[in-house]
Amino acid sequence: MGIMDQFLQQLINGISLGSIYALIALGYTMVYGIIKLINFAHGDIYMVGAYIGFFCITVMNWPVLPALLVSMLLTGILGMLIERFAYRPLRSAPRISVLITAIGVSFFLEYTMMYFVTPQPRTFPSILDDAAYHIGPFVINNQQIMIFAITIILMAILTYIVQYTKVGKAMRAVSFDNETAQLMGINSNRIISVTFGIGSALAAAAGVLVGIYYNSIDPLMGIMPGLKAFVAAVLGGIGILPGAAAGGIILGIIEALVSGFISSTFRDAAAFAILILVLLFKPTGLLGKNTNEKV
Amino acid sequence: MSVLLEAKNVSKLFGGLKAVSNFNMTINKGELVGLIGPNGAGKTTAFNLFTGVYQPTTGTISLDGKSLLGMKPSQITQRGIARTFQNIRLFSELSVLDNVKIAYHTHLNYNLLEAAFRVGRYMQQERQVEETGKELLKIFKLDDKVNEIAKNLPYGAQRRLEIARALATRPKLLLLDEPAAGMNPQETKELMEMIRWIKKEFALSILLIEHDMSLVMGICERIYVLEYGSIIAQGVPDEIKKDPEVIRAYLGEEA
Amino acid sequence: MAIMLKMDDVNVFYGAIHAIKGINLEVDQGEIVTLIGANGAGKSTTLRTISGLLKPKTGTITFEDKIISGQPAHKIVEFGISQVPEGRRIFANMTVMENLELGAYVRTDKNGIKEDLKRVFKHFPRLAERKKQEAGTLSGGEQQMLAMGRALMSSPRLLLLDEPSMGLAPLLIKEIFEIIKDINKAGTTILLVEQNANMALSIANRAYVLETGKITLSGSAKELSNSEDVRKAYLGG
Amino acid sequence: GCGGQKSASDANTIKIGANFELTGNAANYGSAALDGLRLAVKEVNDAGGINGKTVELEEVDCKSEASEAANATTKLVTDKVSAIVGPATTGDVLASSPIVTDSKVPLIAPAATSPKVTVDDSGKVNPFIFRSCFIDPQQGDVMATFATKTLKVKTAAIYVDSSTDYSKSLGKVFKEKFEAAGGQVVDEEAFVQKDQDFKTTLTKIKAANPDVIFIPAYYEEVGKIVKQARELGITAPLLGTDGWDDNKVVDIAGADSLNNTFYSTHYSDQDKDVQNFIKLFQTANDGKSPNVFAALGYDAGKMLIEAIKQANSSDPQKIRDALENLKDIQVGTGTISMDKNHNPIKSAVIIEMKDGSKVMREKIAPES
Amino acid sequence: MNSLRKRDLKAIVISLIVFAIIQGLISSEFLDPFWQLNIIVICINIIMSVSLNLINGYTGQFSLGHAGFMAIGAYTGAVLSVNFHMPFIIGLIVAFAVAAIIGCLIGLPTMRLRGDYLAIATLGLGEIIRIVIMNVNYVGGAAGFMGIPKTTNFAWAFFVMLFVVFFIKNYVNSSYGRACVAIRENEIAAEAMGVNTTKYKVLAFTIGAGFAGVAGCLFAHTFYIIHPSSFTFLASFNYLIMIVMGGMGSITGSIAGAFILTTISALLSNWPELRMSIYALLLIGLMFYRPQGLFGNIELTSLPIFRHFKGGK
Ligand SMILES: Nc1ncnc2c1ncn2[C@@H]1O[C@H](COP(=O)(O)OP(=O)(O)OP(=O)(O)O)[C@@H](O)[C@H]1O
Ligand SMILES: Nc1ncnc2c1ncn2[C@@H]1O[C@H](COP(=O)(O)OP(=O)(O)OP(=O)(O)O)[C@@H](O)[C@H]1O
Ligand SMILES: CC(C)C[C@H](N)C(=O)O
Ligand SMILES: [Mg+2]
Ligand SMILES: [Mg+2]
Repeated sequence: MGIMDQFLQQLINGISLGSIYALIALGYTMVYGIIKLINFAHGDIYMVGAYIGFFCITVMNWPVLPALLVSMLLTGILGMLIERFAYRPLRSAPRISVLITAIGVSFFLEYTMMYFVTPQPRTFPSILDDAAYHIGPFVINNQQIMIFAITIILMAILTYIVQYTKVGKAMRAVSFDNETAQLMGINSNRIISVTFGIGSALAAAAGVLVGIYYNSIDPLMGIMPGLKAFVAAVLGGIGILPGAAAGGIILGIIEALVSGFISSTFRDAAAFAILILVLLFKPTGLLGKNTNEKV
Repeated sequence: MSVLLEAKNVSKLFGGLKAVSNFNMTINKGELVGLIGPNGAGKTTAFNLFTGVYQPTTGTISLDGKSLLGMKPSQITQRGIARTFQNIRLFSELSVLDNVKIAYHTHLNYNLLEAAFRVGRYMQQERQVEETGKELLKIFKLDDKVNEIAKNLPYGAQRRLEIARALATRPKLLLLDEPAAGMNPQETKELMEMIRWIKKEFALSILLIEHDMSLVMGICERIYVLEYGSIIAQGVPDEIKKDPEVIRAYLGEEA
Repeated sequence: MAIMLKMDDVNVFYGAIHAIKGINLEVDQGEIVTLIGANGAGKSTTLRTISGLLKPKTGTITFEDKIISGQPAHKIVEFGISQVPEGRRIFANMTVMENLELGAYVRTDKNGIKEDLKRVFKHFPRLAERKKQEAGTLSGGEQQMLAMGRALMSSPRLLLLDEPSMGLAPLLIKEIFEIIKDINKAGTTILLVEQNANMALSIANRAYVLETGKITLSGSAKELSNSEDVRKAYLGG
Repeated sequence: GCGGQKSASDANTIKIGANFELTGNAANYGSAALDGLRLAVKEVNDAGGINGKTVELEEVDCKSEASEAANATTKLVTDKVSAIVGPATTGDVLASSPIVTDSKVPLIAPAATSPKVTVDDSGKVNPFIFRSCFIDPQQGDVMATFATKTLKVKTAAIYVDSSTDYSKSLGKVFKEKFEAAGGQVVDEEAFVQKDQDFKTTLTKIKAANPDVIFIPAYYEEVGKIVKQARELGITAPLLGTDGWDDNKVVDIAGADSLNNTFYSTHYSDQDKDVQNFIKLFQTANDGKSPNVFAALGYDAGKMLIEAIKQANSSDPQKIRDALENLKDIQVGTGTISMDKNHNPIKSAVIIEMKDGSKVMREKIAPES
Repeated sequence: MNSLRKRDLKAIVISLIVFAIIQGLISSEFLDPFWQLNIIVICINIIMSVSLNLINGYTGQFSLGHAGFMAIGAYTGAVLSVNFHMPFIIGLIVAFAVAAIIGCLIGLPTMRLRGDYLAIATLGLGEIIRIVIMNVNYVGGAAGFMGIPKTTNFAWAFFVMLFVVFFIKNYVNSSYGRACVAIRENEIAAEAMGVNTTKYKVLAFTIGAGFAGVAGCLFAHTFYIIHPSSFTFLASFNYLIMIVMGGMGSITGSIAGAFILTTISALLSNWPELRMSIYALLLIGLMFYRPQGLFGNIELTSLPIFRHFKGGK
């Protein structure tokens, strides 16, 4: 493999990794957009999604698609419940306390899950035949294609919802100014709830896909991807949907190239370094608008 | 009369928008000058240029003959310009006294170790700040509220505190951005008296932005009128009131 | 004339702060009623309570014979009350058109919405010119017009206006007050809160004076503008 | 908790600490070794104990983390155990070692293979640390020799887990031996525990086109690496070490991917020396078969019991002295003696994976 | 004004009494080693939370990378004792200096960022520090640094903590501290008052980082071993939780937060499987009960009962 071939192969690797970050980041960004909460529990919601998918596939013996949908549905409901019981009571509290609550929820999901399923990693069965397509010197397998495709589809649906539907406009209104949105007759609690539901369902999709792709899941699996997804969201400009998707993919590619051409042990450091560099030059992320406070 | 502040050919662009263009203004020592104009004319932007919040795209600004270009707001404050804000910006969780104490910041010079171990100049300077601060608050009838949290003050008192705080930096020039906004006519009248008195008592120059014509016409010695970033008129209140351009752009008929 | 809105011994608290202390207030169908008072008297609080953004601790608010106190804000819009909040609070990152559409959020009658959009553009021709512009880039006066237009899009029977003249240049203030009169003439009842008491009294039918959370005076706008106390305290003369 | 002065070994019992990875990354090793140790203790207690005293195990979990291992060891010495068995992995043992050294309690590491465990960098033998397994230079050598002599390869890539001393030191040994035997190391890469994605690095390794890839690591990562390597179309033989010897590897990687992989380990279950132990273990565990680490745990238990018997005391210092002088004792994997570096002399085997099952390729006796 | 110093003096006397009592409990073995260790950990956590509070609570700069500076101090201290055989006190001082210098270098560019962007940037920097350490074989890399002498005892931990608390307390009650608080309250107005906001933000960040380094050095000499995984962003969260729990902008709050959370954690170790779940529920519960933290931004010592202690106003 020449350096160019290697580069392209790493690009393929990076895009599939990045698609997963993007899926998680979409939910992160939605939730952040609407209540300005860095929902640190989002990575753990992704983990729960993976376990639900695992249960459907191994215990119920369902095929992938129904397992994916059921996991998205149940995890979406879980997200709404978390919002209802953990975050809503703190709506008027200082933001930092909500953040701490989110950390609390994160611990709770991780360790309660651990209590029930043990901390040991579970092995996802190989359900898709992992047929690999050799195109010249490159290899792409089914799972990579599927992850990428699902990410793009979900992302398109989401953009449509937010930009063009009534619910989407309501989301943007609540996100900009919750109180005034209520004055428009928008039931902002319901909108926030829906947002959590959608965001969590996306995370669940990512969870199931990761389970299939890496075929191993464990109760702490959400911590790092959750953080990376958050980084991706900020990189793209937090609160902006295409930003999250772009941020995720870019992050995946950076990681792949750094491990491919420098060293994988510096992969995460490079991801953070790029983030910081971007922020120093563009303090609100790649697609973010510079909203300097007007004096 | 000697010139205190001088702005020459100042322009400020935001992207494609020319918020201030070819702006010229002089303020003499001891003068009280008004700056009026339609919404979005660039009045607040002019203040921001004078105080270093923005840097002019072109042109020069000088205080006492020395250029202010390239300076940070904190440095300009040290040079002698203080301001209030269109939307009140108090240190809202702090006590009234602490708000004022912070304004003495540039006049304290004990070092970090003296502070950490409470030795040397620390004790004496802290005592002095406390006393001067309380005196100043007394002047603004806030002495009964020194320990109150700023955000709990009534709106009018907040405006007064903001002015007191600006004065505590010991400025030569005070910039007031819509001090009467949100006040009813009676409150505005009282404010007018206070501004007059401050100018005399502290022997400083004042530049103020205001939409309330009773205040502007009542106390300003000279007035500049801005529209779309450019000065369309300047003069004493009586001239301005009658200026057809000003009536068209800002005051409206039967002003 | 029929009583449209009635506040009955309403008390509102911010935590421990007793902001509204037993207010009784009425607005009749078709009127312009204005609420004047010093800074912090509780004018905005009163409007926010009517809109459901705040819950009264005790007391009831009735609108067209229905008790609305205790209902969430989004429900109250459906009843036919719309508020133009203090400081405009338009959705700055959306276009003028999107702002107006959000105003009609609770409605489903497509034709009615179209009608009202026309009506808004008639009151505010400048908004029609700028449909596609991002609202945050409008001038102060235009933003105020948008906020009012947006409130009208829900086709309210009662419009609450909180300091529509704040921060506006004298020319614009005149314009805005003209429009308020027009809107009222077209059939919308108005409860107006203003610092600019002279102007407010000049267009209102009746007025209430609010002092530190209590109503201290009420009467026809004419009476109040002639009252010595009111002139001293609020009108600057 | 507060006032945790639990009774030390008293007149009727001898308390032994069992500090193992029961959760975390290396949990399978730790739990297996503990099963083996329990069996040894049960045996001696069923036989009436040691000189009438029953052996009591105090079990703690070191969570596969060095700092937790240190905490757990501190707890055991605070509770005044006579000796400690475990943890299983090198890193966790190294973290425990200053504590037992300070409090003068002997520790037997059943499976920690790094030489550093018993002998420090300056060549000094740690008086309180012993082990019941072979050491890494031996298995590194075995695999390098296997690669050059048996597989007859010329080039290799080395892919280590830089978060374990075990993996790092094996990588080093293999490189030395492989190069000494005329091979060439064309790429050296590292990962850290809990990584999920290895494809990027494997792509890089693939580009270097080595004849074999040496991956000294623990089961969780081994499984993922093997799987992802095969997905990328890497067909070269993959070589490993005793960390591979867990069924989880098969679960994760799948039997197909594991074809054409070879690793060194402590014994093969086809080996006749261990048949006796296997039966014992199966009887005690409802027919469940042991793995090598259970055997090593059992061996450690046997060694300790023998030492206590010889010392005829529950005094840590005396047990230590006895451990140092163990000779020709019968344990689960054969007969062993302690050498001057506190290492027993044991042979190694090479296993080839064929469609998910283990096939013994070679058994290499230690050169002594 | 002399009453200010008198107050300090009284506080020091009280602290000495507290020290004597706890030291007595330790010497008499009334406290078992588990709790002895936890008391040291409490002191270390107090240093961490009070120093983080200077950055987050007083200056209002949302930092999530505090554990990174702790790591720098820990590794600096460990290298000095293990490889250079330096006395402990030198280790503490150098740990402070190195962490502070790195804090300053990091602070200069990043303090331009605001709010959540700053939070993620500092989190990232903390992780970068950790990952760099993981790749330095000289200090054991990802496998950890072992064989550090256990020098930290209760006396060291307590007196270093006392020093840090007094330093920061006096700092925030000076014009330096007022500048910080002004920045937190309104950065634009602070600039307008002549406060060089960049300078004070970086200064607070530097001092906070330096003391985190000191805490790290104490930490390294408590457990024989340090490991990059002890300094992840989750550790930074932990310190953040402490200051939020105690009340941002209250030193006594930070002390209480560190004390309470460390103690709860220790007590819960009796239920290892459910420990973190219970901890999480307690956390959420406390936030519901007091979203502004136990003390808000009020100092315990300014409550009426304590007034006469301090010699009145
Ligand atoms: N930071 C900024 N970025 C972009 N545009 C700006 C910025 N600050 C001001 N502007 C624009 O510059 C123009 C002048 O604004 P400025 O605030 O100076 O008006 P003003 O005269 O003070 O108006 P008002 O009386 O309403 O306060 C406006 O069009 C405003 O939108
Ligand atoms: N969110 C809040 N929390 C606590 N107190 C509040 C809050 N909002 C308003 N208040 C207090 O309630 C009282 C009434 O405030 P309100 O905003 O209703 O006054 P207003 O009459 O509208 O004044 P203005 O002319 O300044 O708009 C004031 O004392 C104010 O300080
Ligand atoms: C359990 C074994 C795989 C442990 C390994 N031999 C080590 O030294 O770390
Ligand atoms: Mg302005
Ligand atoms: Mg109001």
